[in-house]
Amino acid sequence: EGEQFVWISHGPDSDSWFNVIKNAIKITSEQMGVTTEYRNPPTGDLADMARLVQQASAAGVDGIIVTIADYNVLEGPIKDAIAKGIPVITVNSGTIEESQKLGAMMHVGQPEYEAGLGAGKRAKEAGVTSFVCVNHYITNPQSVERCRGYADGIGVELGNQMIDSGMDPSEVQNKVKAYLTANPETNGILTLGPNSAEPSIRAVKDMGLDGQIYFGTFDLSAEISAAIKDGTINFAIDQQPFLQGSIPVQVLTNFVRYGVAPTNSILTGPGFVTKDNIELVEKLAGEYR
Amino acid sequence: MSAAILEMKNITKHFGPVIALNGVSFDVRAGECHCLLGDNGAGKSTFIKTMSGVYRPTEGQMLVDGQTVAFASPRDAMAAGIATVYQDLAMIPLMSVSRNFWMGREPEKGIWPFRTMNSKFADDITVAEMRKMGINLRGPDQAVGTLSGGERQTVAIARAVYFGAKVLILDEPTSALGVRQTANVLSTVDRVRKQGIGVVFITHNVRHALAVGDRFTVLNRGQTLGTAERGAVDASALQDLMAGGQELATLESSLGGTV
Amino acid sequence: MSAAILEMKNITKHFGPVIALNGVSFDVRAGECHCLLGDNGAGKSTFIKTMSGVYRPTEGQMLVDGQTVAFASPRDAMAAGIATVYQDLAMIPLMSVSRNFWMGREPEKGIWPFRTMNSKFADDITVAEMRKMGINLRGPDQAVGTLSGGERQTVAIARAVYFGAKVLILDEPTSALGVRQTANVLSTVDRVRKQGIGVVFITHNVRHALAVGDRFTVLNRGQTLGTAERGAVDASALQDLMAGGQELATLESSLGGTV
Amino acid sequence: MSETTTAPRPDERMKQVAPWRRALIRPELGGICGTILVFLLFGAIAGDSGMFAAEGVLNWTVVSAQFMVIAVGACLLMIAGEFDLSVGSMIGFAGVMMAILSVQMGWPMWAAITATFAFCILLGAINGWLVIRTGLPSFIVTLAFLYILRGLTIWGSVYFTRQTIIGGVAERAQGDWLAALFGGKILGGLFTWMGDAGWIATFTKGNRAGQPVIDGVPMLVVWAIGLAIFGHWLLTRTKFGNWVFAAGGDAQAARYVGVPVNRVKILMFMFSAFCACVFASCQVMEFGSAAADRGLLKEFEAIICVVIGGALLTGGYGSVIGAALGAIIFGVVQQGLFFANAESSLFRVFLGMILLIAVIMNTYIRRIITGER
Amino acid sequence: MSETTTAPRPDERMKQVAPWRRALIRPELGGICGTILVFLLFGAIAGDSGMFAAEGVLNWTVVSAQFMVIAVGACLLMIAGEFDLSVGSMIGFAGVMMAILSVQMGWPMWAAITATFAFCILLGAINGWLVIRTGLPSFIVTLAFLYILRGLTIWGSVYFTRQTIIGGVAERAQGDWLAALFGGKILGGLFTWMGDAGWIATFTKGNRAGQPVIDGVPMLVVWAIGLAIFGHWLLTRTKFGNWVFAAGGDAQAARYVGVPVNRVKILMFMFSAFCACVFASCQVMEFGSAAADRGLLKEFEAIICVVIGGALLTGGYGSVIGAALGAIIFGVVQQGLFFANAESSLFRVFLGMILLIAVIMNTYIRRIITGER
Ligand SMILES: Nc1ncnc2c1ncn2[C@@H]1O[C@H](COP(=O)(O)OP(=O)(O)OP(=O)(O)O)[C@@H](O)[C@H]1O
Ligand SMILES: Nc1ncnc2c1ncn2[C@@H]1O[C@H](COP(=O)(O)OP(=O)(O)OP(=O)(O)O)[C@@H](O)[C@H]1O
Ligand SMILES: [Mg+2]
Ligand SMILES: [Mg+2]
Repeated sequence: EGEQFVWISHGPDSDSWFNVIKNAIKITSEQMGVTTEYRNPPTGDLADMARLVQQASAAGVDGIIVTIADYNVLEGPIKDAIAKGIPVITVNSGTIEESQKLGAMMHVGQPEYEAGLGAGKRAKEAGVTSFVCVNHYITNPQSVERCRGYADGIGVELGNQMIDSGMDPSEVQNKVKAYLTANPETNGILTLGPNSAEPSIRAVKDMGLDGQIYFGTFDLSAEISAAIKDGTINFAIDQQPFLQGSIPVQVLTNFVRYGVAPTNSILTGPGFVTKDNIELVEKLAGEYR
Repeated sequence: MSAAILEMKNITKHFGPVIALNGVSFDVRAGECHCLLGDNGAGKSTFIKTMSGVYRPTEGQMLVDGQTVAFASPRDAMAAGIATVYQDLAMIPLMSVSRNFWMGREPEKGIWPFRTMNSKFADDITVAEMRKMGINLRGPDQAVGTLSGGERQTVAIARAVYFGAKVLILDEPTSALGVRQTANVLSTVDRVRKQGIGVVFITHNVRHALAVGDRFTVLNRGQTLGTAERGAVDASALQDLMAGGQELATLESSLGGTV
Repeated sequence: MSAAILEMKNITKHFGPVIALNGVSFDVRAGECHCLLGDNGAGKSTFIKTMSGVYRPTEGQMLVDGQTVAFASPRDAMAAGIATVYQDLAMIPLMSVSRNFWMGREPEKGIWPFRTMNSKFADDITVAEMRKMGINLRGPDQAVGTLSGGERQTVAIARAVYFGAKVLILDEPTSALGVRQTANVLSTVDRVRKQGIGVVFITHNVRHALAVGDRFTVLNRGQTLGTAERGAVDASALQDLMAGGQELATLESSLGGTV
Repeated sequence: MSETTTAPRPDERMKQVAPWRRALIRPELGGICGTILVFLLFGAIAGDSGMFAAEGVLNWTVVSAQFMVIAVGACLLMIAGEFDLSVGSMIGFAGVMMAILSVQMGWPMWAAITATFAFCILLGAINGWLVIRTGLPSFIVTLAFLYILRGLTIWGSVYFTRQTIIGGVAERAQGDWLAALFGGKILGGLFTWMGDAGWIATFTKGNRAGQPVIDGVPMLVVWAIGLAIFGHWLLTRTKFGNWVFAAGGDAQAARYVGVPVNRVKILMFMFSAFCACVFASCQVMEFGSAAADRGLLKEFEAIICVVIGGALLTGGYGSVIGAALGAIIFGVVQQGLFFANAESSLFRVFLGMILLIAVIMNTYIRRIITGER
Repeated sequence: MSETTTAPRPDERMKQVAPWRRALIRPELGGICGTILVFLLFGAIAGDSGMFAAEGVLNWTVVSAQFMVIAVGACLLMIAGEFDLSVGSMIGFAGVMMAILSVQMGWPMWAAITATFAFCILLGAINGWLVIRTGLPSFIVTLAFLYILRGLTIWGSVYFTRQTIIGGVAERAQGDWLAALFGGKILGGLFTWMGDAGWIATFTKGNRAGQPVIDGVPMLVVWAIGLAIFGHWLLTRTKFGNWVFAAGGDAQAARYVGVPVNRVKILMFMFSAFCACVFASCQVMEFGSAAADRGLLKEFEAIICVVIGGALLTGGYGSVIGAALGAIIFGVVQQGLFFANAESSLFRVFLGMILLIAVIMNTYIRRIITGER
């Protein structure tokens, strides 16, 4: 009872996506009767994230849950923690192979490149030939992975179809409009999360292109699910962050208390949310989905 | 002579551990030029900054026209009719002469909330006032930064005089000036005094003081050494008083008494 | 008298559209005090800044000990033995007296790359030199910002003298000083001159000039009005020269000739 | 002091300067030249991309207007001799506060907006008061607020809503008179009419075919223009404007002649906070959501606009028109690069270059004015 | 000038100041008090969390060391009267350049590191040269470089690798003598011995059971201490240090007495770039990868450390020891909040508060020194 875990992410303070995870952590911790601290590097600097792992292992917590934002950076600290006998579960980005190489118990998440690739293949089926990838956090390596996967899925080289849109919604909206005006042949859009998706929805609607352009996005929010319903967005890649927050805490608790754990990694995504299954997720989008 | 317009009684001023003024009394009457003399660091600038509301005295009493006053800011002092030309001139180099001239009391026109500065009026007055002092501006929008030191000094004095001060305080107005500019400033002091304004004139230069002063007060290390009337004192006596009257003798002999 | 240590021939200096100097010639000999007089804006400061390497002349020739020189920076001028006390004092308020004294020529000890400043030596010399000039420091690490104007002036002069200049240039060293401080500076000039150093002394004050000067050059609006020997000229003649000799007469009558 | 005759005589020590050159010498000259250059440049490289069609114009106008709103505040504050690094955090804070009050607390929208404005202006006043009271550089004080406000924003939004994006503001704003002042559009009728008359393009495909491509001018643009005009008027025509210049030029000197410098500076901090709130309100009302990461780095962008527009970082010199032009330059360059299909990761490189070139040009102009060298 | 007698006499116009109060008056006093306070605070609230066990100490030491490396550069530059907002971008740029040269271009590691240092120091010199040559405030010039360098970093890494993160540096660095100077660890033997002697904890389970929890002091820490000592020595003991103070105190005055102010300032910009490169190298060598987002906002953190440590933003006053203490305070607070399990979004709020309190305290101290009020 009262075990101490930490859940370390790479998202900067202002990143809205990790909220669902935070909520999941909170609920699961209450259910399991443990304390789980959510931690992140304030500016999203992965080197700072490595320090967080070291800090958690120095504080002697009972278990660490960590995203593999960059294998190289986290390799040392995670291996040290494992060597110290602290059970580690990797989550979110990163691959199962990486997780195994680190010696983690399991991986719960969605590999970014593969998710992008899946989205790209879907888009190719729908006939997308020329696309724009709206990247609102271009300095983050994971974001580029998603665009790269998407481009590869469609089978084109990633060049300046990836736009550095910035975080400011008006700027995102107007940049997307500018791109679509200057490149009228564009028939596919990929956005990397609510921050870029919401303004892009407006841009597409403003230009009367809703439904005309094949629009995919990562992650969910209230506005994204509304857009899926009205047909502006064709699919959202849901990696079910709730599970990424919840499963590791359950697994760790059971492992620490009773020494039992599943033997395989769990892929929580990419799951595609479309008009067909939107009803289910709509109510909870942004908070638990 | 008339009663004092401005009277300072037993002013003390401390800056943290520094005792800059230690009980100084002083008064100015209408139409007189009262010279304040003293060596470096005697406390002259501190004293007049107290008069003009920049500092509040630690202790002591200030009376304007016989009424006790306490100035919270230079604005209050100005409202009470005390205008000051500071040693560091209080001019803003990047702004035009006209804007500097009117700074803090810009003339306005129109009704609130659409009151605007009356630039035309301000410019005209500025040019006219400066011409009275013998300066022809290139234009009222010339930046003060492009004026010479003497010209800036004149802007400051013209400003103070124009705003109809009852008391005009000049802190070492002549120290950086050439002969001609000095003569000009002194004759301006003379003119101002004749208009019935009380002038407080601060200087190191005994000769400049004697040229225009009616009374002379010497400060030394934060205290007054007394006040003398015009005619009751001569240059060398004043000089001795300022210097504390000690080793000056030896120097004078070697240099020919021309300091 | 001896040959000139420093000679300036036909110096011209333009600042963009401003012609500050328009062909000025000037020389200093060992052991003399050559006074440079002139009204505000006459170009005195510009001229001596040219001498001391701050500005490069637009045209003209400079000779030190008969050799043509061209200073690229104040450092070069100092190396050639020309030390200057600027009107704006070139002191750094937050630094200690000792550090200011040695600034630019710090004494060092040890071998490269472990050369360090010899602080002990620097402090001792500073205290000793300041005492020679009649100032007792609280300590060599007192910040210059806490000194009075006169004290700062003295640090600047002591520094220039100590570094064994051949020519010492003083730009209006007395303008902000009290009587006693002025006497002190003038007697320092006298002392320095007697050591065989050539002194260039700039002032507005004819009396200060006459007290120590051997020769007098008057600048007016960027040009020389000629050089006079000591004894060949008196105060009022110099004064007329500086002012251009025009309307001063009228002022003098009203103010009693005491400017 | 060189003459006592009354007729001005040319000074023989001044070389002649051509009058046209003198007439050109004004703080916003750099901004004017820059604007012309930028338009020529993008006219050449992106002229056929739709950048200068009605829709394209609205596109960069909106982006420029955003910059303009905060640039006006930053400009007046900078002329008063201070600057405010907390603008960006203030934008995030104001948006989240508004959203929490209206969506979570259920306040009517107008009340939420009013309360937010009041509180943020108070924060601006605290900023100013600290700067004045402690005598610290505003860089430090507002840097502290940059961190404090961003931290509070994130903490507050997570605490109250367990989210860092708060949606649902649009529904609450429906029909609210004050919300319309920030999120509405005007002149919709005019554009419909222009579209019908064929003066502006209409959609040719998609589900809005036949409608004009522009359905109105966002209130943001109106605010931007209004603030720029107000700022310009305040600065150049009023007594208070003179005080702003004086406070920034030399606070001590201004104090000596009775200018209430402290009041001026604090008011300018408050105005800067006000502009940040306008920015936040327009954004929240338009997008219907607030997020804790809004406004990141906006403080720099505001300062860049102001400096491109010819103001002096050290205060006492500058022009609101210049800052507004700086905002236009910034907006046009940013959007123009997208219209021109430039590699978008090079945007920052361009921005840095433009900043450098603009300030060097401005410095040259200012040196001519003051005659310094 | 008040006395001409030789024996110093107390001035009757000075009130007495206690000697102990005078002895305390030094720029780093604020830093010293702050450090003590911070340790007491976290000793109380996080004493039993492992923060002060060997591993915990290493954790915050490394973080502090990182701050210290860039704070030393920023401190010297700030004392010389300038500052550098491009430090953060320089860190990202240097890392990516190193990685591209070694991994993509196949250069040997030592060559890649040397070339990166040379190029970044050149960039620092260009920064400085522009500041000197144009007379612009360094805020503007380095702000331009903040954008330019970050843009180039992103563009370069995407152009060469189609990614913004470049791994594989660790393999290339294997066995490289220069890489070891940045990424290695020292005193491993000592810790093994201490572990054996039971002085520090050892791993109790897992595949490294029996080994001490600390296997050495990272070179980063050595660099930080080395740079701090070097900076302190340079500033207080050498002629050059005197020039740094002079250049920042009053550049014009320093120029008049022959201090080569331009050279001093440019050298300090280069030193600041050097420190940024050390930071980047240590990070890249330790983690084996470089990314385009490294160093974000580090410029502010460096400035904050320096200012907490008692330096004056306007130059001419400060101490490297103070800056180093500032870095320790920053590092301890940042990691300590995690050890204390504080809500991490409140970290920025704390940081802002500490900054404010520290500078206000420092100002008070400095006023006592200079006697200003
Ligand atoms: N703000 C201040 N803080 C501390 N000490 C001060 C302050 N202002 C003045 N002093 C001290 O008070 C004393 C008087 O200074 P003040 O400037 O009034 O002298 P002064 O007579 O005007 O000298 P000068 O002829 O050089 O202008 C000096 O010792 C000075 O150092
Ligand atoms: N850097 C500069 N740029 C432009 N003009 C200048 C510059 N320096 C001086 N001047 C001009 O050159 C002329 C001579 O100035 P200078 O300072 O040499 O006069 P001065 O004789 O020293 O006067 P003062 O007695 O007031 O010190 C003045 O008209 C001044 O405005
Ligand atoms: Mg004084
Ligand atoms: Mg001069």
